[in-house]
Amino acid sequence: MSEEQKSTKTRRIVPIGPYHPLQEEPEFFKLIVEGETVVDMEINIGYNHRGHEFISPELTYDQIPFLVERICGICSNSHPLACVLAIEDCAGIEPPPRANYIRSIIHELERIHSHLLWVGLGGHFIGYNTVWMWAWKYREHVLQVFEMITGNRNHYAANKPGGVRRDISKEQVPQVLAALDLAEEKTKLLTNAVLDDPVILGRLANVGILTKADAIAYSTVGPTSRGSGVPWDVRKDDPHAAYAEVPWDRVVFEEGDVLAKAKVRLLETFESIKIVRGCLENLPDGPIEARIEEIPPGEGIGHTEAPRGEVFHYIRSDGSNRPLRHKVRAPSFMNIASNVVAVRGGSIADAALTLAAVDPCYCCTERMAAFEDGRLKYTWNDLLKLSWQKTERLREKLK
Amino acid sequence: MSWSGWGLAFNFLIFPGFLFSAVVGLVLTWVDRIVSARVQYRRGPPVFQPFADLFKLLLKQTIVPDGASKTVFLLAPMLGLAAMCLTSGLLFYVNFNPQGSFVGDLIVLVYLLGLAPLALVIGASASRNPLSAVGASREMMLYFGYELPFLLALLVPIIKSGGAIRLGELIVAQQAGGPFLYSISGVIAALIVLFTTQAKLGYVPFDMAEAEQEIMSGVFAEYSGASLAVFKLTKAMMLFLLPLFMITVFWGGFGDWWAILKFLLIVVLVVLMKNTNPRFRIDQALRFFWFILGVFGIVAVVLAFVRL
Amino acid sequence: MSRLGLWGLKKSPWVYHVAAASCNNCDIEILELLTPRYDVERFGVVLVGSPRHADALLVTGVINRKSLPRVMEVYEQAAKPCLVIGVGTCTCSNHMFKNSYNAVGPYDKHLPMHAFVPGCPPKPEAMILGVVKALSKL
Amino acid sequence: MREAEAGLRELIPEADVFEHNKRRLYIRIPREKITQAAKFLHQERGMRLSICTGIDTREGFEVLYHFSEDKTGTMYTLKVLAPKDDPKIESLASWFPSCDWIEREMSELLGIDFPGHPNMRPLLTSDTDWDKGKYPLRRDHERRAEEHED
Repeated sequence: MSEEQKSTKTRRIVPIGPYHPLQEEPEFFKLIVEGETVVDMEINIGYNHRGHEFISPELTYDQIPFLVERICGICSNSHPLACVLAIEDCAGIEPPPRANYIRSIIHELERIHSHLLWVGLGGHFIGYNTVWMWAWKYREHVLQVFEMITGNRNHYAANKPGGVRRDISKEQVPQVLAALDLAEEKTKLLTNAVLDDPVILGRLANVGILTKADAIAYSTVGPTSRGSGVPWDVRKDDPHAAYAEVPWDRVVFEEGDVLAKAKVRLLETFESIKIVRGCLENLPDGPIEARIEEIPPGEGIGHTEAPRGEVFHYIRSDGSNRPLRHKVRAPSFMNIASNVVAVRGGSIADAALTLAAVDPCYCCTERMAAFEDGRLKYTWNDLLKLSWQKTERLREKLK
Repeated sequence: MSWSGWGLAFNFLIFPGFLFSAVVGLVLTWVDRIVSARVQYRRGPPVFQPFADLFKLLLKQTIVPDGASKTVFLLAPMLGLAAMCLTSGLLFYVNFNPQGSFVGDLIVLVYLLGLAPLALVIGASASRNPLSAVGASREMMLYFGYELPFLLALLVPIIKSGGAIRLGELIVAQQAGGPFLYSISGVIAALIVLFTTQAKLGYVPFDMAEAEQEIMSGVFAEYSGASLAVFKLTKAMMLFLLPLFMITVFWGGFGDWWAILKFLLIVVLVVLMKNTNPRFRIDQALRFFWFILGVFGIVAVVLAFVRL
Repeated sequence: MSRLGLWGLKKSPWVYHVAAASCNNCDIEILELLTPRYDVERFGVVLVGSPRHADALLVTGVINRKSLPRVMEVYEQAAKPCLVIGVGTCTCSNHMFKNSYNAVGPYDKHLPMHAFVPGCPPKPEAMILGVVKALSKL
Repeated sequence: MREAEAGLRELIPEADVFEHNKRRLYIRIPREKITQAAKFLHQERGMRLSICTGIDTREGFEVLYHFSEDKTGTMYTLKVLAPKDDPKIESLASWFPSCDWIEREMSELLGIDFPGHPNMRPLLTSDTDWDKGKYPLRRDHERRAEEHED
């Protein structure tokens, strides 16, 4: 069968998305395949375009961190951090040291949770649901730390121009450390389990290779480029927050395949744990925010290393309390484009894995309201009738 | 039991055919889910869960996608189900009545077990969905992959029983001389059949035909409502029948109560294998079946000839 | 007979997850529901890979011009009856994107919604409550 | 003075360098020189393109090419101005794939034309009922904020 398909060379299009279980977000990849081999790919994005850069100039500098936080729910500290760094760069102020340390702590905790999340999803993508469940179980420890120190499991709202919004109290420090110990132990277990499994290695090694030259040409960032031997890491290159003051190392692998990216992420988790420990141990006393009187006309650039790579924010100010222009660049914008070269020549199964390997992030409280209140009960037939009616109307609309 | 008239209808539809194997199969899918859940630190669903799934699916709307050929699309699931009912009837009949089996029923059984993946391929191809087409081609390739070692492994009991292709004779031979499993060739052959069972069931690591994350449930992508329910039921029955087949051929049939324990052991083994492996790529799976299991199959056959 | 189906639907709602211009957070929290801490498989909830198998669509995010036709297509493809549950504040009110040129929500303008779960993101417990409340109306 | 800065000054004498602080450099260059400057920064100095920003200003459309020199952690920003009546800037995408998407995005959201782009389709808004000829990031785009009461 496979020989026959190869000989006829019929090209088919296999769509991945816009709604596809591979991705949590809508995105459309058109794989052009011969048999099972992918020969080319088209990427169609924009299902997630919400117009942040359009809304941002309508908001004040104090409001913008909340907006950019909602670019992405996984790296929901990276965008506000880069944004406030840009604002501080524009205004020329330095946050107090304690604020810097707290920023680093939250940023690295986020990296731990994000990398564990990716490992879990990576397991899910290759059909290994046990890895998914285990990784996410251990990730819960980090989310609980977040809930304790910032008040929310996601969307921490930690940063503000000039400092941070919430302090970490003395009582919380040992609790965070305890959670970290637990997370480290379990992550070690997971790392060994994942990297020693021959079948996993068989699936990941030599798959979706992104060469160093391509990584540079496409300007990929973060683990995607560090897995291809390009050592760019904004935390080391352009140190901000407290990254210059605690010891940690870059993680770089040369192979460029999916396995290298997975290794980068798993080992970075331990580096992050190291950073958080270092920061908590040396946490300086003092205020947590610097007062900003005004933002002078000018421009500012802030960038930071999100779990997926460099987040870049550019602010142009005209001296008022709203920016004139606010440019946001999420890491996946660069990384996803590089998929086109990485998937060529692989099979469909590999393509799915390769697309997932860059940890794509395309976008980069509790009350309950029942839709119609009262004691209205639907019967099975009512439900069917209602659904069918609505479907008919939709069909009319779609035509 | 008899092979005629109402008795035959009863055998086919109620016991041990459709109804009985369906109920047991559904309970087994619950076992599958609860064991998976426990491996993953979860609680898992209640025992009635598969039945709730089934009733819901049966009563939901069944959509025939635009451009699909309606008859083939809707009849394909029935083909697999009918094959499984027959398999069930045949297996139970020969186990309780070893003298009554007919010549070549082993071969009939092999083909009946092959009908279920064939039904999937037919149905998926009829649905005109590109992802289903990929799933169908994978299922077909996988079928060609595992059928070779499967047949080689089945040669082992045939050789050991002195050339019998009647299931009844195999059972009688095992009752007389001990199960075929308790020998080197038997163990190798049984392991091959275990892997094949995994592939026939479409469980990880051989679930590439319905890879949810790659090709959106692949072969099942366009099925909904009752026809999906029939497919799920077929899979559930296979989860019941394939270990049963294995016991019949290798582990002395199920004449005694130990069979239940053996049976559960095989099911749990299959489920554990499912939960501790990632999915193979289709070419890796083919290589595994042909070049590793195929070689082992030949070794087992040779060993069986020298009575090891 | 239909009561049996209704019982089945209540006991085994298979969900399909539709993200339309969301920030990923609700989506991740939906997946979180399946993992050991919350484990909604206890209640028979399973995440399925094809909209044809879905009994409930969990929609997240502000809907935008490009994703709107796709979301409606997904709803049309789903086998009926199919509940639609909006997760997150974005689905109820467009959240902070109401001034955007690309947001065309909220969802109830376009789809028959059965429940909304507000929150940014709602806690997993709230999502479970949302699905339960939507089902209890059946 | 930084090596890259000196090289750039030598290559483009009319470059106007503004040092915001020691890690942020803004260099205004004429529109025609962008390919030359970008090639120098990327191919000779090994810099990575972070992103391009398009801004609608009073003088015209300003496009900023943010290059990051990761060895020193310095951001070099090339500034190019295109007048409003002729919003055209030479495309870099043919030799520099990083520019592909961002140029497409700028052309659809800001209406700047990039002649020489190999694949100038809309990036975010293809196959939608997008209002052609309306560019949301221009200053004259209508804002919905006034329609609503906050």
